[in-house]
Order: sequence, then C-alpha cells, then structure tokens
Amino acid sequence: MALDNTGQRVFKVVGTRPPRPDGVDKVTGRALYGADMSAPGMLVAHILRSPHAHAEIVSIDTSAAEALQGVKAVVTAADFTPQEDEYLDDILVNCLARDKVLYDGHAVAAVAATSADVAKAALKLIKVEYRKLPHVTDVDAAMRPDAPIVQSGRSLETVPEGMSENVTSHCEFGHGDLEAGFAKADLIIERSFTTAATHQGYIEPHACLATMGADGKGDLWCCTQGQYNVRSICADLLGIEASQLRVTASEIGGGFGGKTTVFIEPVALALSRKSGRPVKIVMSRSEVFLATGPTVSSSTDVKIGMTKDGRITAGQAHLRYSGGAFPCGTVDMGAQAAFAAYDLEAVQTLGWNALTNRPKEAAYRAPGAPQAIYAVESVVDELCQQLGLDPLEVRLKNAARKGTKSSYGPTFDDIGLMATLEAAKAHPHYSAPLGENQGRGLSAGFWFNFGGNTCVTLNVNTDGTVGITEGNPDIGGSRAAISQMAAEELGIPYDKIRTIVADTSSLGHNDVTDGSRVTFSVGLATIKAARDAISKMCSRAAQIWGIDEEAVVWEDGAACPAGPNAGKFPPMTLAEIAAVSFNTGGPIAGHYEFNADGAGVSFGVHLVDVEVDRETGGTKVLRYTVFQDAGKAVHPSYVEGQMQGGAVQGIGWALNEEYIYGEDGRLQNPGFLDYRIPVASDLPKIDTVILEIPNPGHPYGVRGVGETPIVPPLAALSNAVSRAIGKRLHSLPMSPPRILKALSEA
Amino acid sequence: MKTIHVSTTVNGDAAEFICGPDESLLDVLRNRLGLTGAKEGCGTGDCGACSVMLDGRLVCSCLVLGAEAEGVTVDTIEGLAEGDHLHPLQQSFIDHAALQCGVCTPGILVAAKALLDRNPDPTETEVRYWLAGNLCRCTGYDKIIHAVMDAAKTMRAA
Amino acid sequence: MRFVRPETLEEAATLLGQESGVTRIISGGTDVMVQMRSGLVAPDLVVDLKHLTGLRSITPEAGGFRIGAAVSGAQLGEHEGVCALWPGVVEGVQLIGSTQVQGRATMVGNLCNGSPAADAVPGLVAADATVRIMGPNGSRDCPVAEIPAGPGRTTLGKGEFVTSVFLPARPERSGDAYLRFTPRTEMDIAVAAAAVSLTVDAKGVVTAARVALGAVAPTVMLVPEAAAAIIGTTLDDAAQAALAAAASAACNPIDDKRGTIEFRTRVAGVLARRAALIALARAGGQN
Amino acid sequence: MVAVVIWGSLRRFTDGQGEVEVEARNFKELMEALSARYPGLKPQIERGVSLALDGRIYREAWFTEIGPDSEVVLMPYMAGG
Repeated sequence: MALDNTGQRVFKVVGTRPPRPDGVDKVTGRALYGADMSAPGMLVAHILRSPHAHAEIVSIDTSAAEALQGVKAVVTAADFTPQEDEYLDDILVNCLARDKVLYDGHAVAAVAATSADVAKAALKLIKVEYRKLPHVTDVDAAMRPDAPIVQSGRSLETVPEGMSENVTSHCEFGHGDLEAGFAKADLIIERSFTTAATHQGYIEPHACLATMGADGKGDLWCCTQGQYNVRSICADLLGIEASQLRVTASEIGGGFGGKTTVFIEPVALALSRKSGRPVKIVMSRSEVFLATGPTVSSSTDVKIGMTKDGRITAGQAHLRYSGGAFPCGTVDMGAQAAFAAYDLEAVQTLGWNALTNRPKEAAYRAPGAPQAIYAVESVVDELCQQLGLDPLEVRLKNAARKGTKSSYGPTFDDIGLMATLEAAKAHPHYSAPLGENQGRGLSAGFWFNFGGNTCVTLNVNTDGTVGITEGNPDIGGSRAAISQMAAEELGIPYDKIRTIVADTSSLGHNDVTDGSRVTFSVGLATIKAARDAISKMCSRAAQIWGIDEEAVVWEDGAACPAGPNAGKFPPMTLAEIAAVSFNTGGPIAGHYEFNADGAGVSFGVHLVDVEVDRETGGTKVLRYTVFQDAGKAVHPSYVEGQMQGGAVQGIGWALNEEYIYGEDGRLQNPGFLDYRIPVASDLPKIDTVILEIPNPGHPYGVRGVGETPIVPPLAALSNAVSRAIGKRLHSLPMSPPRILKALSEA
Repeated sequence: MKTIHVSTTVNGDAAEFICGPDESLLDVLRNRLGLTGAKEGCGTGDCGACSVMLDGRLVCSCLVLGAEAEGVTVDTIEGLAEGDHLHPLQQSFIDHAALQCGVCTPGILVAAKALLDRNPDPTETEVRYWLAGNLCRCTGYDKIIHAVMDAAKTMRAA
Repeated sequence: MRFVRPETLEEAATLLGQESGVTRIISGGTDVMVQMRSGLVAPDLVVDLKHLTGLRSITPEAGGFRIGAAVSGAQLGEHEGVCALWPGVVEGVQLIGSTQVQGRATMVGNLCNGSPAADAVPGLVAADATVRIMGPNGSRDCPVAEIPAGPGRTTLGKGEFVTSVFLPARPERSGDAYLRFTPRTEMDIAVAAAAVSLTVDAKGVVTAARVALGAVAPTVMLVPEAAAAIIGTTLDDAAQAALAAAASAACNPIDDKRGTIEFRTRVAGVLARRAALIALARAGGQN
Repeated sequence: MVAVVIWGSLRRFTDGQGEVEVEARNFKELMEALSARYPGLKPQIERGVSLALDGRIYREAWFTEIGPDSEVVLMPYMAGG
C-alpha cells in the first residue's frame, strides 16, 4: 500500500505519546507472563541436559524415574516422530537430542511430576550412557579439514567441494570489478575480526503451560514472539492438526528474536498428552543460556580500498559464522548487509556457515548484520585514521542513497542514510571537545526490515468504542501504536480503542513479531481494517439518509455528505452510526488480511564517546547519541525506546558480553553474574534523534525501527576505543584484559 | 522434607502458608500466595526482578527462604498502588514509557520506591547505582531513570 | 533438609556439632541460597541465627566496634561511627552485590563463604579485624586473616560459627580504602582487589600500613612486602611504584573466565597504589 | 523477457552468469521459469527466495507483477529478530 499524501497530512494522534493500554497491568504486577499461569491438577516438568559438548547417546534408561512416586510422565526423543522436513526436524532434535548430544546443555529427557522436587529427583534416576566424541566450539577450527564433524550430510549444494563437512552453506553477493576497484585505491587495508556469540538476554526465561487431552485437543500458554508459529511447529511435531491446538501468547518479557522458535513447548505438550494432566515448564536462567538460541559467533576478513580524498574504490568481506550445531542461514544476511551503507562500484562478500558444538542459534535483532558491519565499519574508520580524513565526511561521500545499486543487489528507493549522517554532523555531540584518554567513535548501521502475514479485525461497538484484535505479542508498546493508527484513521479519541492480542483460534495467521514488522505490517492492516469499517459505516449512513453510498465521505470521525449535491444532512458520528447498527444491517466490523511487503530498509548512525583507563583496560561510556530514520514515528517514546535499548544491547556486545567455552567444550558463564549485560550505572544518558523520511510503502510512511539500533554500536565502540588508546582491537568483546593486553603490546 | 508453617504479613494483611524448608520466599509468593508480580529472572540475585521489601529492607525474594518470613512484614508490587490510585512512580513509568516488555518493571518499582523513601531527592547517578541490581534489557535504562527522577520531583511537591 | 531457629548460641553450636550431614548457617543467605539452588550444596540442616541477641547489632567496644554476624551491608553502611572509623571496610562490604543483596548480605557470610574474591575480606584483613567464634567448646577469637583456607574453605571447626567481627580502634591520622576491578560498575565479582590501611605522622610519613589483596591467590592475603614498601615514605612516586611492584609480585592468581594471570597481576598493583592514595587522603596526609 | 540478477553463489548453476533472462509476468512464473531453465537453482528456490522488485523486497507473494522494465533481483528468503 502506497504512502498517503503525508506531506500535507496533519496527524492528530500519530506522533503523540499517549499512555500504553497495558500500562496499568504492567506497573501493578497484574500482567501475566509465561510463568504466571497455573492450572488445576498441574504437573511441573524439568529437563535432563547433556553434561558433554558432544557425545553419542548409547542408551537411556528412564525406568527408575518412571517408578518414582509422583512421576506422571517421562519423554525422550523416542516419543516423537522424526520429521521429513529438515527445518522441523532440527527444531525437534534441538528440543530433545536423538542419537547424539550436540552441545553442553542439550536436552535429553523430561519428567513431569507432582512437584518440582519430585521431578528433579527423577532426573537423577535417569541413566544415560554416553560415548564422548571430540568437539569443536570455534568457527575457524570447525572449518578446518581435520575438525571433529558435528553433523554429517548437512552441506547444501552451494558449498564448494573439499571443505569440512561442518560447512553447511556458502553464499556470495556483490557486483563490479574488484580488481579494478582496488587498483584505483591509494590505500588498501585488510583486517581480520572475531565476535563472540551473545545472548538476547531477555529477563523472562522461557515458560509454558500445556494441556492436551486424549482427544488430541490441546491448549498452550507460552511466552513467544509468535503464537501462530508455535502452533504450526508444535502441531507438526506432535502429529496433530493445527486447528486442534490453541496457542495463547502470554505477556512477553523480552525476546529480541530469541522467542521466535520453540524449545520446551513440544516437550510440555508431549508430557501432558502422556500424563493427561496440565504440564508447566519454566526454564532456569542457566538453561536459557545453555540451551536457547544465542546469536552466531563470527570470524571475518575485510579488505577495503580508498582514495586519498576518501572515496571507497572497492570492498570485500569474507564472513565465517557459526549458528551452533545446526545449519543456519544468518550468514546470508550478514553478507548482504555488510556494505549496505555504501555506494560502491565494486563490492563482494562471501559467507560460510559452519557447525560447532554450541546451542542452535536463534535470531537476535538484525540477525547477522552487527557482526559484518562491525568489521566493515572498523576498516573504514582505520582508513580514515591513516588518511587523516574525517570519518563522517567519508561516510557522507560514500553513502548509499536513492538510486544506489545496493551491495546486495537491488537499487535503493527513498532511504534516510544521508539525512541521518547530516543530522549527526550537525549535532553538538560531533564537535564536542574530548579529554585525555577519550575517543569518539562513529558507525553507520543497516537493516532490511520485513513485513509478512498479518490479520486484523476491528470491531465497532454499539457504544461508539472500538475493539481491535491483532495477533502479534506486544513486546514494546505495539498495542499503543496500533490503537493510535486506528484512532487516526477513524477520527475518534485514542482512549475509545482497546487493542488485544488474539490466541490462534480467534484470528487468522500472523507471522512472528520479528523483522521490525509489527508497527509497519499490523499498523498497515489496522489502517486498512479501519477503512473497511469506515466504508461500511458510510454505507449505513447513506442508507439512513437515502442517498448513494458514493455520496458519503468520512471526516473527523463522522460520515458526511460528500458535497452539496449529495444532500443536506448533519454528519453522523461513529457512535451514532454504531448505536443504530442493529437496525441498519447488524454489527459493524472491519477486517484486513494480507502478506505485507514494502517494509522499507532502515539506516542508523551512532556516535559514542568513551574514556579508557590505561592502567586497567576498563572502558567507560561517556556520551551516546543515536540518529535513526523511523519513516514516521507513531509513538515517539517507544521509537526512542527501541533506539536506546538496541544501542545498549550493542554496547554490552562490544564491551563485555560473550559466550565463554572451556577446553572441555562446556559453557562457563551461564548466568547473569558472568554473562555481563549492562547495568544502569554503566551507562550515560542515551540521546536520540529521530528522522522521518517517509517509507513509500506505508500510508503514513512508517518504517520498522526495532532492529537497526543494535547494528552500529559494535563498530562505534571499537572505533572510539581505538581513537582513545591509539590501538585497534579486532575482537569483541573489548573486555578489560584484552584492552590492557593491546596497550602493553608496544 | 518436613514442611513449615509460617505466619507473616504481606502488603499489610496477615498471611499464613506452609512451605518446604528449602523453598524461596519468591516461590512462596508466586506459587502459594498467588502474588505473581515478583518475577524470577535468574534465581541468583543478579537481576532484581523478584525485588520485595522485607521488614522495610529491599531484598531479592529469590535469596530469602519462605521460612524466614515468619513474623516479618513483606511488601510486594501488588501493594504499591492504593486501591485504584497508582503510586506516583507507577504513573510516572506509564507517562515516561519507562517500560517496554514490562517484566522487570515490578522489581524496579519496588526498588525505586525503597530509594525514594530514604532519599527523596536523589541524583541521577544515585538512581543509576541504586538500580544497578535491576536488569532491564529493553529500555537501555534511560527512560527508567527519567521516570524515577520525575516521580521524585512529583512526590517532593506533594 | 531441616530449617531450625535455635534459641541460643549454645543450642546452635550443639545442633551444628551433632549434625552428621551437611550444615549451613543462614543469616543473609545470599550465597547459601544460590548454592542450594544450583545444586552445589544440599544441606541437611540449615540454621537461622539472625534473631539471636547481638547478632544484628553494632556496639562500640574499646574504641572500636563489635559488629554482629547478621548485620547486613545496608545496616553497616548506615552506621556513622563505623563509616567514619573504617570507611575502607564499609566500602568493601557495600560492593557485595546489588542494593537488594545489601539488604541481606553480611560480611561474616562473605568471609565464611571462602571466596578468594570476597569483597569484604581484604578490608577486614587490612584492618587487622578479629572474629569471635562460637563452637561446641565455647567461644574464641581469631584474626580474620586466619579464617580463609582456600576457595570455598575456612579454618572453622565442626560446629563452629562466627558470631561477630571486631574492628579495633585506630590511632589518629589513619585511613583505609578498598578498590576492586570489575568489568561493570556493579553486579560483578572482583577480578583483582586491594585494601590498604595506614597511619601517618604529623609530617605525613607513613608509620604503619597493612595491604591486603583479593582475587589474586587461593585466599585473600596480607602482603607485608607491599606495606613495607610504603612505611617510612610519604607515598611519593617511588614509594607508589614500589608498592605496586610488591603487590604484583605477591600475586599468585589463576587464568579463568573473569581474567588472565597477567591482567590480575598488573591490576592488583595498580589498585594497591590507588587504594593507598585514597587511604592517605583519608588519613589527612598528602603525597 | 525479464532480466533477473541472481546472487553470486548461484552463478555456478547458471553457467557463470550473474544476470539471466526468463519469461515471467510475476514472482511465481519467475521461480518456475528459473527452475526449469536452470535446474541447479531448484533446491535454493524450494528452500526459499525473496524477490526485490525495483528495490522493494517481496518474500512470498506469488502474483507480484513484474513489469517489463522492472529491476528484478533474486535474494535469499530472510527473517529478522
């Protein structure tokens, strides 16, 4: 759906900051999250996990556990049918290991019992005989020909011959003549980088409550970014029909991509089916770290050529990602995103994914992009340093703009990168003085943004209020934005609208809350559903007035005669039309269902000042400003919130967060003590500057904003540290021991 | 394991429960008293989502045994509003969009109230350090700090 | 598991002495609860002592203070007398965990948990504090420095438990300080730590000093060589360098997920030097 | 005829060409025509591809019309977080 004539449009509700509809529930403790639901007769389940990084399961004996008083059901992989579809089978094997355990913490069996104590005692009675296998947790090591093979036969046809069987896919993107491009450069810099796997770190561990009867009907309550996706996966894995399984999304305590798949839900359903009782599973924090999806770990080589005056002549990147023990396509997105911010004549990116004995990757905010763009933006910054050029000017000179053939193929339409860079240049932050041991870093970032399948129903109640039913869990204020767009379109006050998130039986399919899609896609569907309801209300008014439908228009929340020729009738408000709806044809509702496209890519630019303690290697973030194009900020507070939250996740990634594996292949830091996400006292104020370059693909110009903000911080921090200490680090996180080591190397 | 009978006061009301000797106060509140406002984010005292007041002290309820609640007072997020009248902190969090997913919010509100009760006029740095034990992964803390500072101002003016 | 609240210290000592299984004492509980939950320990008997007389009080004694074993970090931090006399000890205690953890955690718990990285302990060792121990054979006093025996281990005997800490009086012109290094500002465990307690004369010359290091050896340790490096000096640049070098030389750390041997060794020296300067300022001296 | 830009790693299935021409009026016909003409592309098309049409990305919509002058770029099927 194309952009309305927004240049002239004056918004009344969109762009304001009303209280979110679920605010009171969430500040009073009333809102119900995954672990907050119980059922009569409920059992509690716990999961037995592998103590090995890689081992064959020789046998599992559950008889003693089953015999324990209070144990009502035990399941293992043997209780599930292997799936023909590899995508589904990987999810299943990740939920319960089949022949091998593939990583430390891989689930092996689950017990449902009358209490947590009994369930835990039963786990100790399960006898698993393992035959340990050699393991590999490092992506570069996994790609060597002599590496232990994590899984065999998983390489796609895209993988060149002669590579380790751990390499599951290969991709290449780009255009132009690289050799000629590099020949034009005055300076070429080639560097290698690594980034550690990081976890989304949502504060709410995964939790679900499953009820499944002998009749094959099931109900599932869980914290997820997509109840429909949970339904279709679980129905397939349990061999039941989707219509028989109703999935209700609880309030969700953070996801960032990590709650777009399933880990415990099929297990709980199977235990419930076996025991005939409701079964609850709540993961512990260590289980979340061990066995849900962190992001990929990466190893990257980047080569960029630049002329003396700052023109990039060619760019090349080789990206090696590991999404853990299962095939993973995230490197494709990294390879496409790596150079997206630049207008290049010659660019090439190659990507490989390799299997390692680590948990199966799950999406994390702009999956694949931060790692790639970190490497590219670091090399661009080093080129600027060596050529004595201003890094912002160089980015302006090379920035992708309308008409640029992007590094991943398509030609850009209206994009906001130039405007975003100009805003950064004009901001006082860019020219503020710096002290000793301080440095300023800059990085651009990019994300594609997606649309997807969406359904919305909008019910006009007889008292003149409106109920909206949508199908995407509200992860950061989307109910507010959706209500705002409906209020804008209908011309009624925001507080006359209540938006709820439907279960899978109450509304048609909605894709997962991901890809920065909800405000864009669900908003678009809401606008269309409102227009559908408006046309019905206009028709009712026409009927009442005895004139043609075409002679009625909708203005300021009321049906009006289109002009003097239509007749002289006072406007009928939504409430007036609704009040007589039973007399004029029945209830009034608007609907819209579609597969949204045209989300519009998003660019951001981050500026950060740091100070490094040269004696300890500690880094303090002094000042931070985020510049981002939001298309149109529907609820600016929540747009700022996305920008601030993403930036801080990126700061954590850059400075301290990492999955640390020991020689034994076991995860050493599965907890918030040693997996260090930023705390309030680590941070300065995060300033935000929202730009509004309308997205041509949305009637109000809305673009997704949620993912892009995690992309720039990695390089911005690295560039800042490099400028503060005069040394460049090539590995994330830039933990104090690494910085101190860099400083001590002359 | 022999269960223990405990008499305590929760949000001003007398409460009694039976719990296992190794059961945490958090589990008691959530599973035995139906107060699910306090959340378990880690179970190790590292996230603050389970914050409650115990005899007027801010604590992680995951690090307290249910049995230790005997004869003390416990105050939780459910007791923060008076009837339908939100506490200024609660209102401020809504007004400042200081929550996204909201799962850390109850713990942060309990902790922030404990701060303002002893220091009605904290600096931004004091708020940041006081709340360092309350992890939030959505907001980057910025709007939370603002909301607390603003609520403090409102409360001082009241 | 049994949970017991004895009526007297003697009863507690008897209970703990007679129990054949694993015992734990809970006062703050901030370590015990985590260990129980993670399955690290499964106690057969948990004894709650904090209701017993004196265990939650701070009382002046011989110019110093006796601090009950169940006094929380928050309570200690609110005590003006202790804060004025031993600010370095208090800042160590207050670095343990979050505000929430401070509401419960005690320095005795921190000591008896036996962690080499315990934030409360270097300050206590530098202060030459003693603990009073109750046991099946009655009560005894012991220097804090002699309690830790290794990671997770103490020298306390069967049935013994600490009932109070005594922080002594100190001469005029004395000061102490504690610094630790952590990647984050809060919510972390020390990667290296140093506490310095010193006294200066009217001319600003250090006349007495104790330096203790944390997280750089199997136990928190007193480093007399580091103290010797500054005694008789005004903490001039050379003395600072000698202090840092002596502190680093005493380190015997491990490589682990929190830090490398090299990092810990270097940073311990830096922290000792910085802590000494703070202690000096608190003592009223100048370098 | 529609000129379709394919990504680099698929060139080995299109005789080394980075741009191929097929007869197609929409996304569905495009995928069918590509699979028929270059069977090596079939596994990737079955796993999922997106279509960028004049710079805008379409992930699934079969009947997305392709004009004769449209810029057509094939991309892997992608998802966000």
